Amino acid sequence: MKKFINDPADVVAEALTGLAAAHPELRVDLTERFITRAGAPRAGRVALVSGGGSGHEPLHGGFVGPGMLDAACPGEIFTSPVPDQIIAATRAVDGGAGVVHVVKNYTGDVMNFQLAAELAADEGIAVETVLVDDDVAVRDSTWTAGRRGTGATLLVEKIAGARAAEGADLAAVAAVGRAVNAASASFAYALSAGTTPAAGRPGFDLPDDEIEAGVGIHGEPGRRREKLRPARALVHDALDAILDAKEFPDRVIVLVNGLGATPLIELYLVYGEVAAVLADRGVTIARRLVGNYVTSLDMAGLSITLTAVDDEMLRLWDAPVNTPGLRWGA
Amino acid sequence: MKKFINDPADVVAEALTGLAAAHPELRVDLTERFITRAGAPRAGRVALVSGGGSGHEPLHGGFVGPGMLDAACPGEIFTSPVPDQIIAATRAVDGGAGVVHVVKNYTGDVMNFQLAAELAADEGIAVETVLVDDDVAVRDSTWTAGRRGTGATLLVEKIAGARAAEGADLAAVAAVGRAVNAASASFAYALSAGTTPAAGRPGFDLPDDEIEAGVGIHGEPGRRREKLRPARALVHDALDAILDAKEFPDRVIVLVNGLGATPLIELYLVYGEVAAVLADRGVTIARRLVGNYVTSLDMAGLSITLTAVDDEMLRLWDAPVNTPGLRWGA
Amino acid sequence: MDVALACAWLRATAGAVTAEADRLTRLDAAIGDGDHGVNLTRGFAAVISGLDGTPPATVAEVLVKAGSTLISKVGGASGPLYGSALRALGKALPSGTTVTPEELLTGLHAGLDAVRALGGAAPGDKTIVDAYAPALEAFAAAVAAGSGLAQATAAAARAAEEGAAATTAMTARKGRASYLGERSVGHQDPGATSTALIFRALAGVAEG
Amino acid sequence: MDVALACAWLRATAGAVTAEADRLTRLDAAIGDGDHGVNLTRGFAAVISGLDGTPPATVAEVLVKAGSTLISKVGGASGPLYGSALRALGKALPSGTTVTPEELLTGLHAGLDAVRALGGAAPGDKTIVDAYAPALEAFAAAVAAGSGLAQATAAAARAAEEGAAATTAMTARKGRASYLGERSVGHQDPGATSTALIFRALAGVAEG
Ligand SMILES: Nc1ncnc2c1ncn2[C@@H]1O[C@H](COP(=O)(O)OP(=O)(O)O)[C@@H](O)[C@H]1O
Ligand SMILES: Nc1ncnc2c1ncn2[C@@H]1O[C@H](COP(=O)(O)OP(=O)(O)O)[C@@H](O)[C@H]1O
Ligand SMILES: [Mg+2]
Ligand SMILES: [Mg+2]
Ligand SMILES: [Mg+2]
Ligand SMILES: [Mg+2]
Repeated sequence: MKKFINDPADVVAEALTGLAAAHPELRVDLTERFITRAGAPRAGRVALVSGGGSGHEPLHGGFVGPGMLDAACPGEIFTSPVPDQIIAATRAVDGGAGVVHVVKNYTGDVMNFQLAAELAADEGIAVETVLVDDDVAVRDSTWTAGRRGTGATLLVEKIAGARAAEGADLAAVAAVGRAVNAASASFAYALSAGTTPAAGRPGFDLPDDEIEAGVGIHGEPGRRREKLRPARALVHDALDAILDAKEFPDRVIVLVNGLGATPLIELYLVYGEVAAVLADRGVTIARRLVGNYVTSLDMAGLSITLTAVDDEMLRLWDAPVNTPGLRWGA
Repeated sequence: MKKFINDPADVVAEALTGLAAAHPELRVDLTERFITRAGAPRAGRVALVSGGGSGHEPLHGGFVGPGMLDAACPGEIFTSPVPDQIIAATRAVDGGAGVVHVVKNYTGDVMNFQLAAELAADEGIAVETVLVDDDVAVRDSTWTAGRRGTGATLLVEKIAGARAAEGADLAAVAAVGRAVNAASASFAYALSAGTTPAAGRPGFDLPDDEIEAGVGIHGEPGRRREKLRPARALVHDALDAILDAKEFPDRVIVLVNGLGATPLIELYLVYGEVAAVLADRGVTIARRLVGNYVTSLDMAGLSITLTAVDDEMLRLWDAPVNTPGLRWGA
Repeated sequence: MDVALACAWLRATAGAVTAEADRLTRLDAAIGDGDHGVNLTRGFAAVISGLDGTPPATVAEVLVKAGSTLISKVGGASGPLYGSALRALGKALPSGTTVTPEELLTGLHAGLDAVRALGGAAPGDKTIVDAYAPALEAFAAAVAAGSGLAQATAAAARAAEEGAAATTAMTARKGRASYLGERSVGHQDPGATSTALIFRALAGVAEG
Repeated sequence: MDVALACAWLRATAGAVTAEADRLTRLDAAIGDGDHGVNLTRGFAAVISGLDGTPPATVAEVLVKAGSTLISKVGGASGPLYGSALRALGKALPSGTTVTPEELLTGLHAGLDAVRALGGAAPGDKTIVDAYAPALEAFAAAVAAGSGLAQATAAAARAAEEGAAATTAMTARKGRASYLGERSVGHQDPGATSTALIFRALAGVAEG
């Protein structure tokens, strides 16, 4: 394993130190391990808190700021945060109007946020949880942990964050977050695995000519291993999976998201293929985002997310956002 | 080689198609291969044109937009653009006040831009060339091609772009660009090589425990190969090289730049080390940027750039910029 | 079981998960995300460093504190599950410096209930439950037959190990491995494996 | 040399750089950026597809057009250098359908001057010049000794190959390899190597 780190055990703490130094507009609590924007809490405003394992940067810490999250709780790498962090962050940003927890649907994340929400309730803080489960590579079923939360997390955080910024109440902010999730579907491919500092070797091995179709952002195996094919064919299959899983009746926002080690030039090439297929299928792209947003350390791979949007969601998407990882109109 | 591409020969063309689809605010000439902002040329304003081999995205195409470049000319991967592209872009954005060419100091780039500048002169377009040569890993000498242009290119394009936006004349825009370059020094490390689609295999091989110190952004070998050491030690050495090469009398802008496959969490960790060392050395960090800006395909590595700035440069750095790859205040 | 034995159990568990961290992580990499060994090593290290000050006065307190520490330090799925289990176990015990095998049985019951309440897993879902439930059954049978702590915990450990081994053939229906569906078959569950380590650690210290 | 021979030379060069692309790229990867083979393959493919329409009427036009195509299609260092060389070579020739060895010598001189003017490299800098200059010298000597085209180009090709081989011992002082300083020693220069291929292609077609 070759990484720009010191002791593998200190990676998250030291990266937070760097984040704090790099972003004076954020407050990083290095002891309790959470990130808030300067000026928190905002009295009378609903606050958005998210979090999850580290290694997916800029998610979530890079999305803290006006128009998006109030706080983020980074866990160890690929490990959900603990309830202590989440409750501390929730307390720090609660402005009296309640707090929305945006939680990716992984057993660990769900349980830790649930324990924190119970603690918050004990303290009289109203918490609504928005569960993100957009990854259609996993067949949804009552017999499993359900679909994983991946790329749609960015859209939920952006759009719910904009709704909170304009003063909506707790129920309304949570509702739009849930609506965005319900309107989203994602599918990912890995060409090679990422390496966690603690493990010191890639999370999985793939032969030189094989890829993992439907991979998860922690390197969870996907639907199947298959031979590498041209980008055009892969995009076709991913969009088939996405369009089979959900209706996209009207306009969509498209996210072509790099998982870490995939050059931007490939992401743009893939976006070109996505745009061509969607034009064929009569799906109108209202907005799009191409880049590294919900990553998986140094995994070579990408995910495609489609979110069906109405005028209201589009308006909220276009609203100003000013965070390290996403910024416009501000 | 595993990449999200179709035919390796079509990568640049297809990525440009995707870029055009993804950014309606840009105009991409797919035949002549250049990218301009919508609304070019801007009458009476100095225009900024840059370009170079592809594979360094978002540089340069991602820096086209208000406050930064007017046009970018992407060459084949790691190969400078040809004079035809450069002159076509120069023509397309010349608003009568002249054009600044921002050229990274590589023999190929220099010669192709020079031939284009000669053609422009023939057509009566005034061109000033700003050469970027910030990489202190290469010992500067009249006996070599000189230092390579790397991370400082972003700072030159941002600051000269802001100067052009406020209506400065050709000489003034070129002068501030040259001043930024003169005030900049960079040093890079590679943990592993990137793979060009055409070559199909990594540009160099490194043993599992070795790194290339002073690597170039095309995988050019650096000062030496050495054993991997903790990030803290590497940062110390890089800053020694930078501070030895140039004076940084006052405040600096720091760029910690990922070369492609290095996770953001490592870049933040490294920024934390940079901030600690500079605090020790009495160098004040006025602004900083941490992320993937001047990349080398899927190379695992990073570069550190310091630019000594005065009030004027800081003001220009802070001025609004609205491009796919860099955006604030807009 | 007295306070010293409870502490010894936690120390032995810390030793076992640290020694086996690599195996646990490897099992987790195959059908999950490859952090189970690191998670438990970090968690139990915090648990035993919590014992280093003045140790709690009762067995119940030792275990509740250990559970709280796991919840605070581990994260992931295993942190809340093992943490809640130890907390529930401790809370179900009478306050006192020693605990009978019957009382421990009640506590272990409460621990399993906590895991099932929080995680919703049933036997056969390829989780911690598939080692814990048979261990509990064996422990109960041994206690009912009048065995002492050493014998009962040895029976529990054997049953947990068999239960963990049996997960290899199962299709995961909870946790990260459930994403794999049929592809999870053929791999032993990391959580069931660590549960077996925990029961084996208990048997080890109970034996003397 | 007539128009057909000039065209044959370019086709033979295209064939040679395509066949040797991998070697050129490998040499470039060692001390540069690993694109030299791809660059020349792309460039000369464009040159010969430019010949596919109505071929130019004079040797000069053939070579000027080929040079312009290289400049338009290659990029990098080698595109402008080889492109300028061929343009200068063509421009120095008399307009006509054939060219004498003496006239070709003048043209080759102009080509080398163009390379040196644009790139600023001197002999010994580990560049194209280190194959081109000895080739030109050998060609001049042969012509002075009254040799025909076949003999003179054969001598030039041999000298270019020796010149290319001699770059292995040199320290690069121009182009991307110069960044390596002393570390460039021990590697043959890709540009000098492709120059040798170009002269060998000329000798091949001149031989008949
Ligand atoms: N719902 C559940 N109920 C019981 N045990 C579970 C459940 N979900 C996961 N587990 C157990 O947790 C183990 C994984 O723990 P760990 O790797 O530490 O957490 P994570 O999956 O969050 O990375 C699995 O092997 C499984 O035994
Ligand atoms: N200044 C120069 N003068 C002559 N030849 C040069 C000069 N700079 C580079 N070269 C030649 O160009 C070759 C590299 O060409 P190529 O790989 O196509 O371009 P690039 O270096 O831009 O990738 C070198 O091997 C060298 O022979
Ligand atoms: Mg985990
Ligand atoms: Mg090149
Ligand atoms: Mg795990
Ligand atoms: Mg090259």
